[in-house]
Amino acid sequence: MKKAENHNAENLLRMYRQMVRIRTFEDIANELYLSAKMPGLTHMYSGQEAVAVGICEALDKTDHITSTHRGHGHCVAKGAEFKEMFSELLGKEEGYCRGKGGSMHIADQDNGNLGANAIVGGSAGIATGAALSARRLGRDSVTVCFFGDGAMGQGLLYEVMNMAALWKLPVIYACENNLYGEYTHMSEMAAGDLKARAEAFGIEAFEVDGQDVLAVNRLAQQLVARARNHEGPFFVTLNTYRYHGHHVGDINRTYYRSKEEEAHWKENRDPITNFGAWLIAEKIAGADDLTSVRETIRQEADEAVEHALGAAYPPATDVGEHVYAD
Amino acid sequence: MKKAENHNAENLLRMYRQMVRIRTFEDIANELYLSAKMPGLTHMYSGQEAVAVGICEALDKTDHITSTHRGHGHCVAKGAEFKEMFSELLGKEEGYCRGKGGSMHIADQDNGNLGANAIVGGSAGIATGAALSARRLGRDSVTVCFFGDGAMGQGLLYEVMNMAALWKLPVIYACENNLYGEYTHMSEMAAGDLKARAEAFGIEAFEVDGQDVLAVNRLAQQLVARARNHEGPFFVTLNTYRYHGHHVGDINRTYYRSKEEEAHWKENRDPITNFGAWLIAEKIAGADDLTSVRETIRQEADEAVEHALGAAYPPATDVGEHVYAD
Amino acid sequence: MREISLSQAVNEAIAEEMRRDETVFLLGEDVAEAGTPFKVLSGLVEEFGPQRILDTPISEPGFTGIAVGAAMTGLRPIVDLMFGDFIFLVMDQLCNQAAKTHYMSGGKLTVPMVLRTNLGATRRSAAQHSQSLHALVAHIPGLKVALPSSAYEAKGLLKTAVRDNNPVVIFEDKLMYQDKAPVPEEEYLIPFGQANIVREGRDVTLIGTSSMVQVAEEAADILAGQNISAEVVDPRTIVPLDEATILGSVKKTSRAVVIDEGHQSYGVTAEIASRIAEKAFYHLDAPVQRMGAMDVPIPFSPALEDLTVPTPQSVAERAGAAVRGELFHDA
Amino acid sequence: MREISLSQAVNEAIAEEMRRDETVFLLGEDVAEAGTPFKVLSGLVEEFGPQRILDTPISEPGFTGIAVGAAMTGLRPIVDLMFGDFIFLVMDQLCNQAAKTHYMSGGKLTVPMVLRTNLGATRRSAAQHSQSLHALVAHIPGLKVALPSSAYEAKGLLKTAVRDNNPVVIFEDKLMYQDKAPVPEEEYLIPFGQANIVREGRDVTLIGTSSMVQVAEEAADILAGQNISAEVVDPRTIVPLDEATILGSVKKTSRAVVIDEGHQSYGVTAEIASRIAEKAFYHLDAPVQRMGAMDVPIPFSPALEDLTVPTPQSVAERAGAAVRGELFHDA
Ligand SMILES: Cc1ncc(C[n+]2csc(CCOP(=O)(O)OP(=O)(O)O)c2C)c(N)n1
Ligand SMILES: Cc1ncc(C[n+]2csc(CCOP(=O)(O)OP(=O)(O)O)c2C)c(N)n1
Ligand SMILES: [Mg+2]
Ligand SMILES: [Mg+2]
Repeated sequence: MKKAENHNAENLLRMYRQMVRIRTFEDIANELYLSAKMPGLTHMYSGQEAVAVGICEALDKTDHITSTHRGHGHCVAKGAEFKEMFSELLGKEEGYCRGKGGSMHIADQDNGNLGANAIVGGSAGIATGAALSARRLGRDSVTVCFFGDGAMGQGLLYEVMNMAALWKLPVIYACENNLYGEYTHMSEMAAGDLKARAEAFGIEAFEVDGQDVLAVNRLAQQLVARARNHEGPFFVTLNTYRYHGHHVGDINRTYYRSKEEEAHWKENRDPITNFGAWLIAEKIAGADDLTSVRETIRQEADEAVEHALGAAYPPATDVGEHVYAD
Repeated sequence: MKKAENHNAENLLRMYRQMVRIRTFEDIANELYLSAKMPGLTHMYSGQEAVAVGICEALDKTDHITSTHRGHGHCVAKGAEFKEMFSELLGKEEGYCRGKGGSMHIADQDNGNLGANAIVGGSAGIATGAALSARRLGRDSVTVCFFGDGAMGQGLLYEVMNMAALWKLPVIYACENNLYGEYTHMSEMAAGDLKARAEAFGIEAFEVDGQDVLAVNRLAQQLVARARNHEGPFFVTLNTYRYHGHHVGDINRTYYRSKEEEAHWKENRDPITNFGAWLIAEKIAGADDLTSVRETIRQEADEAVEHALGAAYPPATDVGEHVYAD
Repeated sequence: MREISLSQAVNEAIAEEMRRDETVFLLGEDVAEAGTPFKVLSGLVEEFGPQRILDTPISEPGFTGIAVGAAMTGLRPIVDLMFGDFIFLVMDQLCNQAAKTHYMSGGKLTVPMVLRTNLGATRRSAAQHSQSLHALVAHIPGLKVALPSSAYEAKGLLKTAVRDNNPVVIFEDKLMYQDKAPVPEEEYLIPFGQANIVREGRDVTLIGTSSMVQVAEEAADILAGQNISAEVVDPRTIVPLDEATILGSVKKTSRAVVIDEGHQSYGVTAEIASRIAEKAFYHLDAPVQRMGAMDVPIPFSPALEDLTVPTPQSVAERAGAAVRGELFHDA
Repeated sequence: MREISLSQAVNEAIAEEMRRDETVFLLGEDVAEAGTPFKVLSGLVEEFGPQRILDTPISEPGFTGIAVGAAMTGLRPIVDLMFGDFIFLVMDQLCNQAAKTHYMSGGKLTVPMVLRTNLGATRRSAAQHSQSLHALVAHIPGLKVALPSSAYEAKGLLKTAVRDNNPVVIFEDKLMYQDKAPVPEEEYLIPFGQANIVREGRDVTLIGTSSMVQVAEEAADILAGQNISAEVVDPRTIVPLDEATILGSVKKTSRAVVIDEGHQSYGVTAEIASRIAEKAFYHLDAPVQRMGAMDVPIPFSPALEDLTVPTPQSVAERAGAAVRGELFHDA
């Protein structure tokens, strides 16, 4: 692992903390599902933390992101709080969307998160439009569009990449290649080369190890700066892996991927473990410091979920509210 | 110009004749419009004849094509008759589609033409599906999907090219780059490189002079043979030009393209003139022979349009027929 | 008779039709080894192989378009659209292409394809995975639309759909996949355009579609306890619509409630109610009642979602009011 | 008062709103130099520049999606969709994204965008360029739907649409672009959800939308010659729908004919007719009549196309029959 010039103890530790916050959030969300306390299903981000954190740590609060069905990680990384997130997952009024959106539509406008999306690839236009706003309104903000390898199947993406390239928009298309779309390996879903697809539209494209938060963050810093400087758009493939099933209910996975493969990623490629080891080796933190970071976060998360479990559902009158804005 | 090994006087003259038939058909269609005898509008293929003819002459009757809003050329080249075509353009019962389709939906199933399409890019799926049928039913037929440079803006195309590549389907995507989509130059509509877009999906791609019927036909013969041999799919950019406006009513065009540009193509790059000159130079035909080809075709066309003008409209009862097949 | 789940019924229908006709094949996302997220298709790829149970990329417009072309050239595709909400993505291929090809070609080309998808809320799946969008396709001439209300219906209607020479959209109720019903071992088909009188009654007709047939039946039970005899009619297909059976029932009972899980406004209840109000005008003792889903995006929160769809209680209440002559409106 | 064409009225509305509000911009195919194939936007790019009158590639889903994102982040896009038939291509972005964002976010995000498109047959443009598809979007909560019936209406409704904080779909009648009507020089807005009583009458209410308002007026002329006094009501917006004005009129006349150019089945006439039949039930002297376009893809041949849409004659006939009490149905 290699740090960037502007990396210091403070921002390095913040990256560690943010990755742990995501993992902790997901662990608890999974427990909520397994104990039948959560309505519906949800998609875990565990294993992919370095992607969301490496990128979002290169963004300002006023920069935008769009997210996916697997969106908790992006939401945390862009600055969201546990209490409002758990409340949303449980359909409570205190949630970021008053419980109306749930896991697949969680949005946090104040921190620039334009929302998760339950349509695969469905946010590609939204992200590109946000970049158009920035350009037209003379803001220097950048938008990152997160999506999975599976979303490369959606034609919409190519339409908007073409326009982003024609109009030189400050948008970064971040393709999280976790090797699978639901229960199918990406090699069965994508012909040719992912990066080349963006390049064919005149977009500069990159590939990076999505398990290495420093590598992701270094690249993100460069691209964000260049996008602010009107050199965008960009496309990045981030190679990563999801630890859980496609959703929390996807327990028996051996028919589409081996236990050995899963074990390999978890044991050798874990972004938090490896970054933690690096922090210790580089003497930026001691093992105890990191343990205490993890414990503090777990405690915060436990308190937040406790609160959310006890919080009120929205009142019945809410059902007809917010169909139309005033 | 350079002929292929299997080119002989007969098939060379047939190519000439087919190009003249298209041009003549379009000249008359334009006259019908200008004399207010044709309902609605239509899009002229004049100038692009070498594309349709060069490709369709490499196909068998049982091979399929899908066509576009600018579809008369493909229809003639794939074997259609003037009488049924003019009848269709005039909304008569004797038309290929009983007058229900008109210019933008003309189809000629018996000759393998699955139809023009008024949705730009709308036939990309249909062509790919026809290729899937061939593969699944063990037919060795090939499908050619004709579309314009403008259709490269439609995401559908990328979705189906990906599947065609994954499944190795016998389909050839033929992009007729006539430089404009309606009133906009393709450089304002397409970032990057057209050919590279297909290559990024793992599809072998080619570029050819669309004004040279021999070059088009040579390439088409190769690709059709290879597609029959399970080596497809393929993508071809054919550089060409449309002589008329986007449609017959598009008369004042100087705001989007210069008179000089139009004159250049018509005077120096005309596919029929140049091929005629080559036939004479190569002593395959005399100037008189070619004149007589043109006159005979004009006469046939005049008779056909006369017939169509006098033919009956479909009866009122037809309006409710064919909504559903039995 | 043996009982099987709606999921099994669909699976059997597809397997039987694929055995009968070599040209039938199925394509969609995660349909092969995974057998769809609802496990409806489990086992089919083992019998028919990956060429006939064809996994696609996540490209709904693309694979629907491919199905249209395949249908025009000799195959009979069944498109598996994982959620009914994704129908918005395929509308052009379905409505501009598949629906119109036969007509535009003057009857020369046909598009014998089936698009299988689903509908139904209260699964806590939020606004983009809970819609019941059958009204949209019912509005487009050239498409047929089937709405099975049980395992028995699902099997018979799907088999008919596969044999139809037109594009058929069939919406399964995703909350009913595990619900069992008696389904004969012997082959049967359910013809399109023939409504089913699920239960006879005298005082009021409850016309329910898909998921709402069960709701109507439970409402009828409640009403029976109030000495009100409700007839329950399931149209089975909304295109073609069996107007005669519906009108026959309403002319007998003089009152009607139409119940459907699509949004109420500009939805299915409007079509059926307005046909009744027009064509049984002189027989009606009370205004026809429409009960659709609320005109709101489906909310995630269970506390809100359950409020959006008709329930046996709300249907019984409305039907009871109609029978008791309590449905006056302002002058 | 000066008279201008519907095309000019739209042009003025956009220019005025763009002058008033820097955040308003327009995007679509061939909207700049070409000013659209209908020449509706001529001159705008000269005043506002190519950044605010933005030519796009032929990518309807893409540029509609971009508009949604732009609307969520501070701009007010007007999407120009060249033909109403292409709405099938943008349904996902319009109905799954734009329509639901405000609700799904619990009111945090708004999508103030306008999608301008058109409707109308009899232009000899065949099945994929002649549809009137407004019923589809009217079914989706979160969208508003406006149907201007003249140059005056087009200008006032479009200006209101641009200022609305929700996604609004506005359908212009493409056959009326050159039709002139009096339009004041001074600025005006037409509020949504307020129907217009175009002409007062006693015996029957003709509710017409968009292109059918003119047809209804001509039918009223014919009826006047038969001593039948018809009231003509133009709902102007079908979402929100001004039920009160419609019901008020029908309660006065006791008879109603609903006329709309969309396909009849599962279309707009069903919604309006069924609301009348339910909520003016005790006032009706005849069954509410629905007149939509035929349930067929629009044929190209002029000999067939003209048969598919309601005409002044056919409307007058149906309304006359209602007034004369000739609309009996079989027992
Ligand atoms: C348009 C659309 N098609 C299908 C689905 C069902 N679906 C949800 S997630 C998913 C897989 C997405 O794969 P990928 O983009 O790689 O994201 P990942 O789940 O791996 O994070 C699918 C097919 C959907 N939500 N939207
Ligand atoms: C989906 C769709 N969008 C827009 C149009 C309107 N339109 C018709 S032809 C055309 C230009 C097509 O350009 P190209 O594909 O290059 O074909 P060409 O006209 O040059 O032959 C456009 C925009 C359409 N018919 N369909
Ligand atoms: Mg993935
Ligand atoms: Mg072109």
